[in-house]
Amino acid sequence: MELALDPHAPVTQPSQLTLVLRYLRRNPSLVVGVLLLLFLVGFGAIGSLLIDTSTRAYPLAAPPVQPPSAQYPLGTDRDGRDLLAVMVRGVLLTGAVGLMAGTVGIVVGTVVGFLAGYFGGWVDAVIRWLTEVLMTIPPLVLQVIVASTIVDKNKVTIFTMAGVASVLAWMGTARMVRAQVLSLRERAFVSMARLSGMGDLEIIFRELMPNMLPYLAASFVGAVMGAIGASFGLEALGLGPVREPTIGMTIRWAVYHSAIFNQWWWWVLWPVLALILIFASLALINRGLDELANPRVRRTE
Amino acid sequence: MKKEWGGLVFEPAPLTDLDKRGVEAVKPRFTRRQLLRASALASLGALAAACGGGASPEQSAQPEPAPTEALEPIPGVPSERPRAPINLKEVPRNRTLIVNYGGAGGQFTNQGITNPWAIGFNHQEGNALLWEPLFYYSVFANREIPWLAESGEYNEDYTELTIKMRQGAEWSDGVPVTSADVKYTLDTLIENDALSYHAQVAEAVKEVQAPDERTVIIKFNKPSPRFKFEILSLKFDTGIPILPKHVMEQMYDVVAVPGDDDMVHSGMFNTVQTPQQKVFDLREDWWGFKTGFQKKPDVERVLVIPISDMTTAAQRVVNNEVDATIDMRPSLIRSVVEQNPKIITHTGRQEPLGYVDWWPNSLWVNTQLPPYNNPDLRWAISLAIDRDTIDRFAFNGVKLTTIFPYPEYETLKPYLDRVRARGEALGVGRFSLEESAVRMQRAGFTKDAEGFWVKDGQRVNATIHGFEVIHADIAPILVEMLRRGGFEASVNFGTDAFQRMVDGQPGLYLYGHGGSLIDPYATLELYHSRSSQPTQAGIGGSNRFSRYNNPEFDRLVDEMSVIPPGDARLFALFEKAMDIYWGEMIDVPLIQWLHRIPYNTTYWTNWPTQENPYLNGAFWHYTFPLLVLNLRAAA
Amino acid sequence: MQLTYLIRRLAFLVFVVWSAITLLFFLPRLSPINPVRERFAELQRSTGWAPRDLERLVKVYEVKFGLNKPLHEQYLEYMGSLLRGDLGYSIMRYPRTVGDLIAQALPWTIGLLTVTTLLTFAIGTGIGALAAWPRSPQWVKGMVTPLVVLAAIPPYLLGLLLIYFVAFRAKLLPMGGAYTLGRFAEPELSMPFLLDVARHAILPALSLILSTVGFWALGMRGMGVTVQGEDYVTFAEHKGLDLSRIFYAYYVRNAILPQVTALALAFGSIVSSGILVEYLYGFPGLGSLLNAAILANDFFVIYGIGLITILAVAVSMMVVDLLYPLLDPRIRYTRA
Amino acid sequence: MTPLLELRAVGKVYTRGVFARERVVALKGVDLVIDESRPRIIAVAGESGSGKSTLGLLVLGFLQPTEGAVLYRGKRVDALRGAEYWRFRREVQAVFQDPFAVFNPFYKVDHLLQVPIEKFKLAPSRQAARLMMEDALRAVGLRPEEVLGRFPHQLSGGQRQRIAVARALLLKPRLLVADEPVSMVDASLRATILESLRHMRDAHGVSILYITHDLTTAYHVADEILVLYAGRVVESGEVEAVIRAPKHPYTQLLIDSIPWPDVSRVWGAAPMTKRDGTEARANTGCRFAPRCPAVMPRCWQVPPPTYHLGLRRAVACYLYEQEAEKFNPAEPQCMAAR
Repeated sequence: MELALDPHAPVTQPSQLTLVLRYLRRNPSLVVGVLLLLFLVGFGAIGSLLIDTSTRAYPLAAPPVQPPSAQYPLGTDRDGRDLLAVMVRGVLLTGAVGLMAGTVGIVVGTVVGFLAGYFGGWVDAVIRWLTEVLMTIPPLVLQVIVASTIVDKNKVTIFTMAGVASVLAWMGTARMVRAQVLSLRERAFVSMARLSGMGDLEIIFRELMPNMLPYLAASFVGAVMGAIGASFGLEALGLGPVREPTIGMTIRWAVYHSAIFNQWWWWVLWPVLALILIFASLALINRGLDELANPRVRRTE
Repeated sequence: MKKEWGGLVFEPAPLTDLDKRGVEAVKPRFTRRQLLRASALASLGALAAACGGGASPEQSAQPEPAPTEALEPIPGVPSERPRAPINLKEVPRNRTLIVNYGGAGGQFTNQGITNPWAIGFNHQEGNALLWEPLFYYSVFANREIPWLAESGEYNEDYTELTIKMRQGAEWSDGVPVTSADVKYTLDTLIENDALSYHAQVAEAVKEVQAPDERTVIIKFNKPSPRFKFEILSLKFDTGIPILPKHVMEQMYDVVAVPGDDDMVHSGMFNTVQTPQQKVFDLREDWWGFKTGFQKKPDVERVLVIPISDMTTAAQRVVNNEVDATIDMRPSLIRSVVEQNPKIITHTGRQEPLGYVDWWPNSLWVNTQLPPYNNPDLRWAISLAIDRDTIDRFAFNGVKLTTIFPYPEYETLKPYLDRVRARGEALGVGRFSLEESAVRMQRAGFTKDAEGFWVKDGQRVNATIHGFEVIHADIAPILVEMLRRGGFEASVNFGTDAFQRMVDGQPGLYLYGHGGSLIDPYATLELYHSRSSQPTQAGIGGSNRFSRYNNPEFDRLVDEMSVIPPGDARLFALFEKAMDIYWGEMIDVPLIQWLHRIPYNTTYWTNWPTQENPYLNGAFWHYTFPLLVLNLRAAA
Repeated sequence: MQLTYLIRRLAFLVFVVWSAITLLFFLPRLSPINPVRERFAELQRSTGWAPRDLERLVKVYEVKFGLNKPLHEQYLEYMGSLLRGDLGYSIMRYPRTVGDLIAQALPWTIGLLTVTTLLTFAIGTGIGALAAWPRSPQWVKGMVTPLVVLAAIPPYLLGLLLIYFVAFRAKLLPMGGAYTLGRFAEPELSMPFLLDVARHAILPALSLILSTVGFWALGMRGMGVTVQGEDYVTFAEHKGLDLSRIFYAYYVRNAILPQVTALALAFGSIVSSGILVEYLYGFPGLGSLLNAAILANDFFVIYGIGLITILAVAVSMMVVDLLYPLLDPRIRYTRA
Repeated sequence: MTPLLELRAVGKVYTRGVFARERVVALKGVDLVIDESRPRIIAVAGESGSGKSTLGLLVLGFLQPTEGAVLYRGKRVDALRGAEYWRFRREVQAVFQDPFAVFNPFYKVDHLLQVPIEKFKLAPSRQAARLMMEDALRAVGLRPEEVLGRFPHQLSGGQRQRIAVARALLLKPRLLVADEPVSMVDASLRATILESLRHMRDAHGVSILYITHDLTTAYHVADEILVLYAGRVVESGEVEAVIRAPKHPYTQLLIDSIPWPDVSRVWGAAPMTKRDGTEARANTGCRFAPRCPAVMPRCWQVPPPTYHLGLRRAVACYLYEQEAEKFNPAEPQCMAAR
């Protein structure tokens, strides 16, 4: 696909890099979002190198409930975890859960939605029936039962967490993609593409998909957030990887030990800050992608 | 009635199997309130539905005479009639005791289940105020308090118990409480296997006689020196209340009736219950006041409100919205005390801010399941646990770890002191990774590359099953300690944790002992082989996760069962039993359980404390009426 | 044409509802948790004591609830009783009936969650549409990001913070519950009571709104952006139509389609979406009832509440399907 | 010799619904032969709902007939595989009505031209492709540097439609389906576009199926015409003949309503009954009967067959039963419609 450049640019075009940079200057959301994300990844990666998170992020590594100090820059929690190490590991783990589940959700949802919307007929009927049936069942019932029956309690990892969280992540996307495709596929450019020799899959990916990008981006952000939220819910129910210092577990422990009421502010602040940064970066990237993906928006700016 | 509501009835058909039970199949007539409530669902007006009122008993203690309807009136149980709106009388705050306890997710779902024989019944959320036993027992005062009974005497060989009933006791409908009611209660427990005390009573009791209105004679199958205490006395959460024969006999199935707000009872309160609150108002006409048995308390109303979240409960008590609430985590109770000078605990405003409950926790295992069937492995786990660190991290430095499966009560102290030194000599409670390693090697384990013990290519599955609400304090710390000792530990706080314990699946079970109070027998009985079902077959009873099977141990327990508490012969038997318990490390004793209950003295004083230990302070126990009678309104 | 479509859609609805109920019937049976034993477990956990002959008692009650029969028989019996309008007993709270429990909780959930869902939808969609509109001031366009960030904070924690600062420290609003306890014997239709309920509902509603409004805004902005620059919008502008008219009739109406779908789903999920908040604030709704039922695997309560949510989602999705052509004429029931 | 494309008694019935089926007859018994050796422009005229767009979609292979067959070089279109399929795909092209909708808003207009070049491997290199595109654009009177690299919304409707025509040119098709190509274009550009269609026929030998509701442009551009009414061909023939001397009452009505630049003519002299959409289903006979000024009782019972009035003239109306008997060629060689 061509990433649109300035339509009124002279025929002699500047280098690709210059153009990208020039574009980025006009899209601060994307830049800030990506920078934030890079910061988080860097925090996790560099932190993992500098700190032995395999011991310091777990109980009994430090004295209990220490406010931030030179030795423990972010303080410690009641079980003696070093919160700096917890945040380093937690950002990575939580990000991984969100990305995995979000990716599975968006990919499955998009594929299913496209199939239903594009081919219609019995494919659509079956998929609609399936999604509609699954959507009507309270998600918590599904998740708890999946988590408590299928998942081996002794080996609850972030992967199984992501798996459980993605069980339902695809359906919303599927339904909305279907609705969009129903509307898009009536457009003449689909006929034109077929006349140009495109196959069904190619039409889906090259013609329809790009038009869905802003939505898919938003949906992906939603799916990642939803997955993080779902994992938080499972963690709250004791169905998560209880030992792992994910952000959700950290908040869970803080809530359990009434950290707010006990005024152990550092125990609440850091994980919340981490979540906010994660979500903010996703939201900003999402907004940036809107502009990148939709030439009409660019025209107006 | 049903027609009025457009025929939309959500009343379930009576369970068919009930009819087979030989209980006379009378038409269900006790659905008045639930029927109305359910019909509200059908009638649309969303919010209005719940607010629309309906039929309800008046607050007056004396039930109106049943109006003549098509249905044959049942004595003591008012038939269906339109519910008048309930008007609570005005009771000032300083005459109202508000406690925050129970519920599920911030609401009661068992409101209106006031029949103690329904499995949905919960005495903890105030219903203990409705029902009365023959005897109460206060562990801190170490005192039996005769209630509906005046006295209860065993014969010499503990095969017969003669009970004299108190004169003047009455049910709330004015019918006297007599020996017939006691006989009915016990007989029903023997006959009806859907009742939770059925097995114990049926096993012990041969016959119940009521020769006159005030005398009950219970004849036992074998010497039962603990029957009066364990079954007939209400203390903590155990024992049975006496139920009204003339009412219960009318029921088509004594477990299938909720009871509702107007169930005939003998206690000194009446109740009105909704999912949001259970209101208990003092009965002016309670028999105890009329007979001069008790003086009227200052408390005129008890309000029980459900707990949503621990922190919110703490904030409510700090803000003087409630007077007492559930027991708390160590750090939380300290914050609560610090934030409101009017709040005290059992130990005043000093650590440990609570008292020892009867529920010491162990790490249990299924002793029939390899590799846990090897005592060396159980010992190795015990040796890998640093109990001082637990005290420091989990309990603010208060020593709560223990080597006993017993609460350290005054009643039990003589026994425990007798064996304490033996336990310590054996190394119970010691922390030594070296000794732990020796034990593991002896059991045939080697360490793998990651430092975990392995045998036949299998690591030890040391998943700790527990309950987040009560064990999240200690479980994460234990996991870390066990991992350092080479056990691949993790936590399962999942919804299936209890089921896994019951099924005897691999792993460690963090759980308490609901055992002894006045002598060591009851706890030891938990390890008797009669409750040692093989894995997967379920457990024979409560807290019997060990499935321990040792004929020698059984002999000791059997011998103790016929010796009355306090008898000197118990000491020697206890020593032998503890040698086996510790030697085999049947379970790994861990911590004493503390009740850290905040008492707010803004409105109410004379709470039970260390200085004034007339009762254990858990208001959710059966002894709640004793607490209510003792509380004094603050000046 | 419309009528046959309606009939066919209704047939589909019945089919979906039946499928979902069937699935829901068998799902909890996959779990190893036995609700009868769980009731005694609850008793044990809270009291430290339980019947000595637990397994026998479990068997007795399994027979009572018919849980000892083959699963397919149980299924047929349950479907039969559903058709008679009988939702059965709660296992955990026997002899309380499912219909009774739901009847008490439903109005609260409908009251709180319907209002907040609509409010959230209106606010979020409005902000999202404004954020996508080229003529909006910059600060409006930037509003979505902080709202999404707010959604990052788990609702449970957000609720705790609100309770701590607003209710506990500032004492502005009650800490929880649905009405002032001890003041009313039971819910009643009176002004003081309704006002009291409203006062108690502010914090829960706020928690719900704050934690989800960002998603609505995000979704709406995403779609609004795609409408931007469509010829009909440009045309409308050039026609000199009133700006607000353009905004509503052209902008919002064309971008709102997926939002409406989402709203339908949100309505269906009001029971489960409110669980944590209802729980936290001790709000006596279906959410906390469902939560407790799931944890204890109380089959019949799960089924009963499930039935309500299934009907709610299925019906609202049907309504959306029926409304679609009104919102987007490009979609027809038939394609020629 | 096998014709390029042939429709044999093609009918199309739309059904919908899984349970309750509802049928809409869009086309019925349409015959059509397009001969490669004599490229002509054939207009398909009719009011909306007459089935003319369905006809176009059938020819393009987007729809499959429910009756009869669409043959491409003697083979059923839906059975084409491999090289034959690709040949069909390239040789049968289209220009659509809406000059905006054919562009994917996500891409620059180049996309519309690049894709077919890429898919049909028309150019060996990117430069060659570029040159090809530029040539095609120039051929429809556009300046490549003005349009290439632009997004569709940055161009006028006329420019966009000419790009669509350029695309068709690029592919060197044998048959072009032009579905109302000028109805959404400025009047000033119509001539240019129609001219480029004619140019395709003359210079490149492309047959064109010109679908329109507008008899005027049909008259100007087409060689032959088929008039469709409610899914049936009611009249066909050389355009000159049909327009000058319409036979079928419906055609007569249509032509009567054309605003000819002739002051002596009175518009709408013939009475025309309002169509309400139900009458077509109500009778089993001629679909036009309810509106026909010359309706006879038999019209209501059995639909009239197609009567051949000349070598290239056919009409489906009982009025011409006798006239048709006079004409009985040994071999009816009606070019397009039989």
